[in-house]
Amino acid sequence: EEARRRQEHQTFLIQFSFSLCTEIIHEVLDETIKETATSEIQQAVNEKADRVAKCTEQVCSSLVEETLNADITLLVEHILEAELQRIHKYIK
Amino acid sequence: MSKDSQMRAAINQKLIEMGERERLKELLRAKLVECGWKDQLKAHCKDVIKEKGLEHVTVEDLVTEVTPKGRALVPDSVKKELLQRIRAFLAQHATL
Amino acid sequence: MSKDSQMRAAINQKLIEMGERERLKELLRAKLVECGWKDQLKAHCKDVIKEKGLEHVTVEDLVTEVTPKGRALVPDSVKKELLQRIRAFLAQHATL
Repeated sequence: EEARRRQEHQTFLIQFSFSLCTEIIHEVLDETIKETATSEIQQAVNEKADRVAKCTEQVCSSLVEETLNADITLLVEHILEAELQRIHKYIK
Repeated sequence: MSKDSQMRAAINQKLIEMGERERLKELLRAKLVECGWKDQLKAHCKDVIKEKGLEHVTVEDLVTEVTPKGRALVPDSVKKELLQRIRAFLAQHATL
Repeated sequence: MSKDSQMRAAINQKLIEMGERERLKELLRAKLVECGWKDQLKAHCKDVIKEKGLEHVTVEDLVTEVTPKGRALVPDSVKKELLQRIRAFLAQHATL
């Protein structure tokens, strides 16, 4: 009877060990997967926000640059034209 | 309550009381980092986000998507080591 | 195409599509007049012409000569206002 009881207990412990092992693995995996998914999404959101901010600044700079280049050329042309006319008038 | 469930409840209680359950979880977390599982999981998350587009993925979607692979990627050696440690604890506390 | 150039292209596309890019340029021009940039630059051009002599100055020379100062003279507040306006526009109109 004692041997039978001991055998039963051993079988119980083996089963218990397996089920506890599976339970702990699932628990840790679920927690870790949730944490990782949350932090990866957050990281992707932050990276995107940084990229949008950086690219917006670059677009703004190129817009300023483009406008300045065009306007400076125009301004220079007008001034040179006006100066030339002034000189012509003076010579005449 | 059957004898088995009584025993199960008693051992679980003891595992928690002695802090062993938390230690087992900590051990597993450390092993998952050590064996590269966590890096693989991160990479898989990044792939899914890239593939679906950030604006089309919620945390829940991502969890659902990566869980099967996450489970499959746990090395047998890690599972065995955990099981070994559980058995050793139970053997050491034979009165349980 | 890199992610950055894709993003810049998407922002530009949105600005052009809705006519905002032209409006922003107009706004910038108005601000440059308002803050005295145009007058300062005109005076600088005249100084250069006076210094070098009209007969020795071409449009290209003068543009090359005055552009650095022209850039430097744009007040930070004007650049900031423009950037703010682009940000507000994107927040309102674009899913990037």
